[in-house]
Amino acid sequence: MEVLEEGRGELIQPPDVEGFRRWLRENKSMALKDKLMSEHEAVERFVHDGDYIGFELYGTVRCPMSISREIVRQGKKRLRLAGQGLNELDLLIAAGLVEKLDLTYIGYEVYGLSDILRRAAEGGKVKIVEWSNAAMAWRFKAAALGVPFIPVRSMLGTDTFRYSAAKAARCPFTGLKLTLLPALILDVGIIHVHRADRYGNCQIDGISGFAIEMARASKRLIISAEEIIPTEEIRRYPERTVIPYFLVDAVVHAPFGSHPGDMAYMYDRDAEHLKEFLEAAKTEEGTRAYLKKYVYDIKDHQEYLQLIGEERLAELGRKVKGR
Amino acid sequence: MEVLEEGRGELIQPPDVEGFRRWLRENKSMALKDKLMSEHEAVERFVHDGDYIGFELYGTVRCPMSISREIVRQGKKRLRLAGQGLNELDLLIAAGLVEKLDLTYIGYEVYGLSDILRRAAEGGKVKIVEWSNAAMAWRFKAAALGVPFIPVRSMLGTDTFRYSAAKAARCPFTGLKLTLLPALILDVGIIHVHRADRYGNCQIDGISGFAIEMARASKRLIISAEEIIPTEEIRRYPERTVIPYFLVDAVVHAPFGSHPGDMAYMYDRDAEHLKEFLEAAKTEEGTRAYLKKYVYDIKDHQEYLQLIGEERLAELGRKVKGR
Amino acid sequence: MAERAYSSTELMICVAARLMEDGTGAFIGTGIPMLAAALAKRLYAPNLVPIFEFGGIGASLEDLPLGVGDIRTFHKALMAAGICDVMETATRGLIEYGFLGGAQIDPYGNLNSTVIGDHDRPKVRLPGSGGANDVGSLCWRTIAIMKHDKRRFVEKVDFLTTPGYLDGPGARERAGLPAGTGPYRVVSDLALLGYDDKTKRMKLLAVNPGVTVEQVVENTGFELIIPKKVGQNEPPTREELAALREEIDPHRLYI
Amino acid sequence: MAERAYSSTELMICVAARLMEDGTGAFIGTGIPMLAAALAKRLYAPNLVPIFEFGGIGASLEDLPLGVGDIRTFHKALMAAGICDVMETATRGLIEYGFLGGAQIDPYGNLNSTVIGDHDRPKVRLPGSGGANDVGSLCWRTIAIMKHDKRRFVEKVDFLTTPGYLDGPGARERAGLPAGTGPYRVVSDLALLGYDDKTKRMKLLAVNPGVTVEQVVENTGFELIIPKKVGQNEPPTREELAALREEIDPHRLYI
Repeated sequence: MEVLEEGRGELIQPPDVEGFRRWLRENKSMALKDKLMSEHEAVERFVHDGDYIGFELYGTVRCPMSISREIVRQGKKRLRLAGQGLNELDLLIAAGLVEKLDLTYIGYEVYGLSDILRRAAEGGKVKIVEWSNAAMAWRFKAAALGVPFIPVRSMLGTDTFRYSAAKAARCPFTGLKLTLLPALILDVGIIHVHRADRYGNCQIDGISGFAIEMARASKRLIISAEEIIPTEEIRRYPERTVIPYFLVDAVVHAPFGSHPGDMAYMYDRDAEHLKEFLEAAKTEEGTRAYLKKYVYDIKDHQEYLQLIGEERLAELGRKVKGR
Repeated sequence: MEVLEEGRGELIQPPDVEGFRRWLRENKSMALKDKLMSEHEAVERFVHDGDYIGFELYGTVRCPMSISREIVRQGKKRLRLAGQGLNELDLLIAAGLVEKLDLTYIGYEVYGLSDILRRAAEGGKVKIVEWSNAAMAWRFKAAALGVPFIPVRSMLGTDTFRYSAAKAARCPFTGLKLTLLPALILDVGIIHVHRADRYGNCQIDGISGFAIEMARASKRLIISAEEIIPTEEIRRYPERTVIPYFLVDAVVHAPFGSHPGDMAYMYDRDAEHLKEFLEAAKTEEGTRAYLKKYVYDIKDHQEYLQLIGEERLAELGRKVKGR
Repeated sequence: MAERAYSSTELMICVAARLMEDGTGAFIGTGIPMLAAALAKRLYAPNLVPIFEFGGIGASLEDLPLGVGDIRTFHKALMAAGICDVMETATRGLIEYGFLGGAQIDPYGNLNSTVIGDHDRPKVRLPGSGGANDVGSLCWRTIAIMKHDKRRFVEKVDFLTTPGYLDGPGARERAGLPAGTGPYRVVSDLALLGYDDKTKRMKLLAVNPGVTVEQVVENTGFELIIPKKVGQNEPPTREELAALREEIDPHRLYI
Repeated sequence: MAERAYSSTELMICVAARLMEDGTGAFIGTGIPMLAAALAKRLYAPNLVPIFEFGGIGASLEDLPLGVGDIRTFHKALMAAGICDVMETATRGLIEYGFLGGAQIDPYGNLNSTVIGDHDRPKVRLPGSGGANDVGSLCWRTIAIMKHDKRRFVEKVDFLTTPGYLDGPGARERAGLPAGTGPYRVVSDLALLGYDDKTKRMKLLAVNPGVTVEQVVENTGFELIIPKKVGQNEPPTREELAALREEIDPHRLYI
């Protein structure tokens, strides 16, 4: 396959689909095993120093924040991340745990830029390879397809391409020039869902973001769920299962697990808390104090929720519209 | 892109993604327009002689049989078909309307082979290009992705590859040899669903087969639905919309539209009718008589259902298990 | 005496069922594989998960499906997906077993279900690959279920629909197929067969009750590897027959 | 006098809203595009469909979203899909408009939202492409919304995050981007700009109320095409302002 162009960015995680096949065969089982465990156990067992990790969706929308905080608490080091995120990536970067990023976006939309990423990037503390949003999702899709690359029509002609690890080639059927995106196989994928059973069968309400693709692109997969439901409910609506149990290694019960982000039809984002975080993030001291208060001095998600306060959480629940 | 091998089969429908883009821009609208119409109008307006057509799922499972019969009735000619099918393809072949087939399978599973296809193929009356089941679905997926090909790991090393129009090339990231499948863009896609609104937003219960991919691979798209529901219901469960309205050209209300096939949670297949058909299909005379009785002498789907009989239909409804 | 009164279909189902490993997933095609999977789940591999190519995963199999997209392939299932998701799951190596059939099989386990004779003007047109090529390409181990005679066990298939070991050791990998995959067993009405590790050619493993090695050889159209020690398949047990006849296929759709 | 009392943000929203064609789909980003789409739907293009990159299609927009994955991007929507489906819909040419922003824009409408300075040791690190590169690659027509000054309207962007016309006529097609796509308008706080058909360079179309052509030129860091006839953008109408302030953003999240 003749390559016309290639990005100069590092291919942080090479698309070894044959290794992925072998790994899955050796480590996954189709047996229905109870995988319900604490966030502590899930992170201790399935996240390792040096891992390449992905989070879905992103740090104010259906994001596994409780698991993200636990990773910071356990101080997993030299991490490489799929950077389609906000708050969850910022916490890990702020804690000095991140070495490399395949980055598409880190910013707070209506609230502006991310000072934590900005400081780290400007100080040369994290190595960054550029991609577009869709490119990252399609890289997961290629991994889900079990093939080493996927052709797409984004990124061509730009520095986003030149600073990525994509290649460009000509289509042998049409002569069109296409971007070839390398599959992105995660060491660990972490996804927060509305409902899961103890085995890991998952349902999501509203947009699915890139959960479907990322779940299938992960060697190990940690699910946190607002609600643990009986398997009979899963069997009753099998078309609602977006992630099947055999992809999942750990199921963590995490009500308000996306806080300070939102969860469709359940609770709204905590704008006050986000503003508090962004204010703190302006300085290194502020960031350290935020991490101490909301991550290090807290034992687990349960304690975190107590700190936020029942009244506040109930209010977030009232603020969201139902179906 | 260096091609290592290529199938000798004809590329019946070339993957012109640029033409597809232009066509969709000119012919589709995001406006909510009422598309409810009779099967007669839908077929008359959106199916033309010489078209390349795809049906989903396959002729005993959630298949648009009422629309298939209408195509036979209107005698659309020189058709080229995506052949993942059974009964619907057989009717069209038997009526002498089919010129070429991208074929993966045509047979009746537990009931054995298809005599109609067999006669046509052995008599050289239809031209057949070979593919695997997944390959056909992935070809739709490539079209849905809007790219001219998709790399996969099926078909390598076989005559299925050699008699297809696929190519093989080496992955520029890993050196793996891969099959490149050309995108399959349909002139017309025809899909039967459980529920749709008047604009064409569709819900499917149970397996989705290849509906999601095929809907997105179609220039024109005819939907038949067991039930027409208000748009408020669609808006209430937006994650249940598997085909959005703007892909759809016609919505046809067709209760028991999959008969003699089944519809999950609604009615079972009509085994007696299928046996009657297969018995008839053994000879050309039998086939002609079957077509006369169930297609040509019938005005529309309503009349077809009357011929099958209310009692029989109700019985099929009783035979199926609920959730 | 009840043990002797069984059909060759019942025996094939039992032999296939006994091959299944617990905690794995198996692609199930119409017919014997459905019954073998249901039987294995009941007696030998409770955590075997039936996977149907059009999207059904982990169905209860309370009622036997009549086809691979049938309502029963996803009734009370753990997931009702689509064909792409299932086949991509196989591409990623998550599906251990696949059952296959065909009109012809060769010494390397290559299968033909497309045509007898020339492709463009065939003597007999068969249904085509369906999902067979994908199953044969992507699963770790495939099990073929065949009637055993010289017309079916042939030196060279008329059309290579579904890949076995192609033309021998290393050929699958050279063709680009996933490493370490390939034919595992053949369950016929005469015997259970496997493949020689070195040559990848078909090898007799065990004969069915009442069948001699000579009979197997006579009914095979190519040179079969006959090891010094050939096993003997056990007839269906009372338990197997009871499960099959009373629970799995009480209406005798298949048996 | 009420007509004069409006902010430059309100004016930009109105100018953008008036550009929308009915019956089309538009990629909506956070901020002004959300308000422009909501306003267009109310007054000019009732069948404009807001599309959010993480999956929301056809939301009611009763409440303004705060981000592109926000609950409000799919509340009472016609479909809640995922990012791949949405971006593939754009690849197939079904999404007409895309709104874009950035820290820098050049004469060909190329945008930078990645870094100021060197990529590996930047002076300022910006958020990155996000969906901007995809929107700029795949939509038929993109509309950039920018504050107008010389630091932002530059001869050459420090980093080409999102493709405009790249380096001129035919460059997009040579690069492999879909034919016939590209930048359409720039809505700034000073003017409305478009592109010259032949050269694909930015061209002044209309100035905002109270703004002179000279002011626009002074605040642009590259040579702008000034046609003989430059239009005048109408100020927000009473109707527009009422809709914006009372219905669309009553809590003044953005305006």
